[in-house]
Amino acid sequence: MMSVTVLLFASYADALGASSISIDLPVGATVADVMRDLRRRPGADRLPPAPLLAVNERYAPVTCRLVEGDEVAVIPPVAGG
Amino acid sequence: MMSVTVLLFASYADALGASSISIDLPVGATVADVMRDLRRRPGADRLPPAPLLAVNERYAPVTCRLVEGDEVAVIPPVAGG
Amino acid sequence: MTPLARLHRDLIDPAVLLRAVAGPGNGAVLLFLGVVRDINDGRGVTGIEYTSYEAMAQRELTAIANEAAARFDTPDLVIEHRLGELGLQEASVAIAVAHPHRGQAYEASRWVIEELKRRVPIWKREHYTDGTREWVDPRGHSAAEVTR
Amino acid sequence: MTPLARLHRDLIDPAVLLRAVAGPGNGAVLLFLGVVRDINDGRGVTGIEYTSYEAMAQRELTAIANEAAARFDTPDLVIEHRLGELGLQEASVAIAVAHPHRGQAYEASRWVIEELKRRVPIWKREHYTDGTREWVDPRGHSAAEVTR
Repeated sequence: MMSVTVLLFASYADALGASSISIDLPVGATVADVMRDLRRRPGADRLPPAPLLAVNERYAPVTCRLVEGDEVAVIPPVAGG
Repeated sequence: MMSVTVLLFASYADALGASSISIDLPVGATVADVMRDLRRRPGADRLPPAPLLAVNERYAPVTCRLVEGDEVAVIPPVAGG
Repeated sequence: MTPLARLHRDLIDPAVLLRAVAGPGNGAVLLFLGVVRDINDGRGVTGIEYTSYEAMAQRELTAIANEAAARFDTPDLVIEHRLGELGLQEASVAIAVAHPHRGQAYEASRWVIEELKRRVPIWKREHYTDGTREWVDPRGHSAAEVTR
Repeated sequence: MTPLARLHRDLIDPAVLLRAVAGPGNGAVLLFLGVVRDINDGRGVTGIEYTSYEAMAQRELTAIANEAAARFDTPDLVIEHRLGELGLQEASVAIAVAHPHRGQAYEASRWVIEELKRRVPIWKREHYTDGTREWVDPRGHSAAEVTR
């Protein structure tokens, strides 16, 4: 098993009631596995079908393979400026 | 006869050695008549064939008819900004 | 100078940005300010709260500054973005670009603000005159609507 | 505000322009500065002297400010142009525009500077590092060359 940190922001943090969640996953898991875990949690029905994602501060596809300690961010529509 | 004032600026004032010239013309004269008069003066060979012109602070064609007291400006290539 | 990108909670001071981009070979300076306005989509706004994924936002802002410098051929470029609670008419973002020629200064400035809005992980929650607050989805609907 | 256009001999103060265009409904502010650079067409420049057909230049600047306000739908627009002797890095022209939306602020700013350069009767004489001075013809040759 390995552990990754999931970061949630803005409306997504409100939806899941948390801004950071630690998730345990089998070695070799991908971002898609993180999303499957997240979607079982209360409030996850308020996430869109395919949110933007980042791994270790870079945008990444849902197929991205993770390693122990990775930081996965689920990114709401950005609204800077 | 009527009298008009001709204004010269920048390189054109340098060319003719004056920034303001009073010219007497027959009633009904146009800007073209002003230019004919100007071209007889020393230094006028340094004016281009068809300079920009203004009458009473507005761009005007060489065919513009003049009246007593009009102010005719011969405008070098503008270089504001 | 080298291109700068800063994410911070202090008031943005345009004079600081203008000084930073000055250089003897520059003939054009362009300063863009995005400011908090009192109305959005017909609703009265009293202020905006900006939040971010700060490490990634800083990284993306820096990348945009460097990419713009290379693409538009000038090192004289500063981007600042505010975080926290902003009142009406406060600047949330400032972009200063200086360049020998104005055409590229305009293009660089416009490119930077569009890239920033496209990819920097910053979010805003508008506070409305009726006392409610909502996360803004710039794609045209409020976050509340998206998730219903 | 109503659009403003000023031709003057004082230093241009960007803060004054930014204050003038501020308004509660504006979400974007754009400030353009044209500044004296130390090199032009490969020649070292030490300063520029600006002169004008002042009454007509003021009239044209005012017309451009009003036309831009109507065309881009904002009254919050200021144009200032310096006259007299300017040192390196001093601003010869400043254009501030504020607008609810950034797209039109960029377009208005760019339109104003292009119109100004096209039609306002202002001239400049560059002073060079070799001690000479020449009236500038922006069509690409010096006035001296034109008349030869």
